[in-house]
Amino acid sequence: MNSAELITALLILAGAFLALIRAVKGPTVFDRVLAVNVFGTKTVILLALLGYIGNRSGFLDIAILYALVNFLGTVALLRFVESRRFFQ
Amino acid sequence: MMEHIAHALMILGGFFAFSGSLGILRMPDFYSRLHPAGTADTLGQLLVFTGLALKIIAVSIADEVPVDGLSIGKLVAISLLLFVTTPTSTHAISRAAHLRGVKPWTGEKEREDADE
Amino acid sequence: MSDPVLLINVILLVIAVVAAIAAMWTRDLLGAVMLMGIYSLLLAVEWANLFAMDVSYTEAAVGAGAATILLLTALTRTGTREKAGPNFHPTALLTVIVTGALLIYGTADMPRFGDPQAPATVNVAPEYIAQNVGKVDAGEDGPENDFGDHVPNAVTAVLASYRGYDTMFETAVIFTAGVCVILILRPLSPSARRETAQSQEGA
Amino acid sequence: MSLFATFNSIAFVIIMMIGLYTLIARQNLVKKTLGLGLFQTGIFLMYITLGVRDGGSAPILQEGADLAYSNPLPHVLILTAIVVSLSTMAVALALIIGVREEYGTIEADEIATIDRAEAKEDHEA
Repeated sequence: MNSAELITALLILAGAFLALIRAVKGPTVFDRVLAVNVFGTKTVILLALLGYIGNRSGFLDIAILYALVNFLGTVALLRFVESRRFFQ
Repeated sequence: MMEHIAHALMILGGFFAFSGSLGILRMPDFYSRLHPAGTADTLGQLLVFTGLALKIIAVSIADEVPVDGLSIGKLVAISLLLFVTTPTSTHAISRAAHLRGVKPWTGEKEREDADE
Repeated sequence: MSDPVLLINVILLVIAVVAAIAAMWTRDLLGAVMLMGIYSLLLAVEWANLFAMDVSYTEAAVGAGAATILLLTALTRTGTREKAGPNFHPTALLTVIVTGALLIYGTADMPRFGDPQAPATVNVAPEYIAQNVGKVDAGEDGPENDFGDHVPNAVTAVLASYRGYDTMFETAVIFTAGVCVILILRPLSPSARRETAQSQEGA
Repeated sequence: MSLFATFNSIAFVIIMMIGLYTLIARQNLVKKTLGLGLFQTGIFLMYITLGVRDGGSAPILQEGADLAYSNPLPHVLILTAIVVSLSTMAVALALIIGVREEYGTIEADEIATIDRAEAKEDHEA
């Protein structure tokens, strides 16, 4: 009865796997940052779907937390990459 | 009826999220990869969250219980948050890459990751 | 198989194992740190999928947030390239295979996923779940009702009532770690630097 | 079905062994730290799996609902363990930075070579 949600969750998991492949391959560091960011977005959607499938109440709060952590993490990563001499 | 629309929206959103990832994997260079990441993902999350909210409303109406306003409010909040942050971080990444001198792909040389 | 929790659990773990292998395989330390960030995100979803909400919160904030920042900070001062070398290490492979086989042999007796008759579920868990809250008629000051009906989260209740010292000394551990980091990374005072230079010249 | 039901107890061994392999096979100290973190998360996985229960829900009690709750005890233990693992990682990274300042490298075998050369010099002097 929750098959539509499950199909969506599986599609998003497949998308997350493709983003992971990009993070592994990524020739530049920015490809990797982009892949991590996309992965985080997928995680937020997946959490909301899982919360609905399992009828669990606290999931949407975790999803909000992830959206925030993901954005802040990306910005922090970029600050590091922009300002420090990371790669010679 | 409403439930079917919700299901269709969700699966469409999942499809968009998947195709966005496919674009990130298949696009030839870094700047073109930003495009699916910024657009397809934003649309995908919007569709999925709209579908979830509709589903919650539809189930509540079918069961004749009051609609769970808190959950719908949270869904709207997450969707708005992602709607703002995803393009912002995409922009920040492209700006950082531009500042660090990543060159766009002009079609003259081989694909960047061909030797990876 | 029909259980979505189990299905998503297996898929998440497979992706997590792939991410872990990729993170350990690459020689680019910056890439490895980002892959570990992805691995942490996956594990956080996995904890949420396995009903461990508090662990999921902590993993998101600590594993995907703080640990990544710490590693990046360290990498700015140590360099991001790992020395090239052989990926195949016979001793390590032998150790890993033997240890892994023994551990898998040891886990053969473990209860299956979600077994309601598992020892961990039947022995103390009901007591922990029953002791905290939701007892509206237990009275204001009953010993069974330490939290005044206000803590519906069993994890919080167990942390506060049974594992208070645990949490307290955890704070002590963090404090000690912070002091250690400051002591190690502190720049030497001018007199100490002179002494070090002299002892090196003398040697 | 039976593989699915016991998948977690195999997966945690695999994750732990990936970490152990990195700890032994790789010389880079930061990589060794990452391997250590991987080993720890394998153990977390084992503990959290022990707390799961069929048809269970998160151990957040809901009044009036008769639900099967997961075991909260592993969650409590792992909460502490995650924070402690962060502390140990911070100390390890600080030590690695110190090693880098002292030796100019963070590869364990190069450090051992430098140490041996110094010991030999001391012996000859």
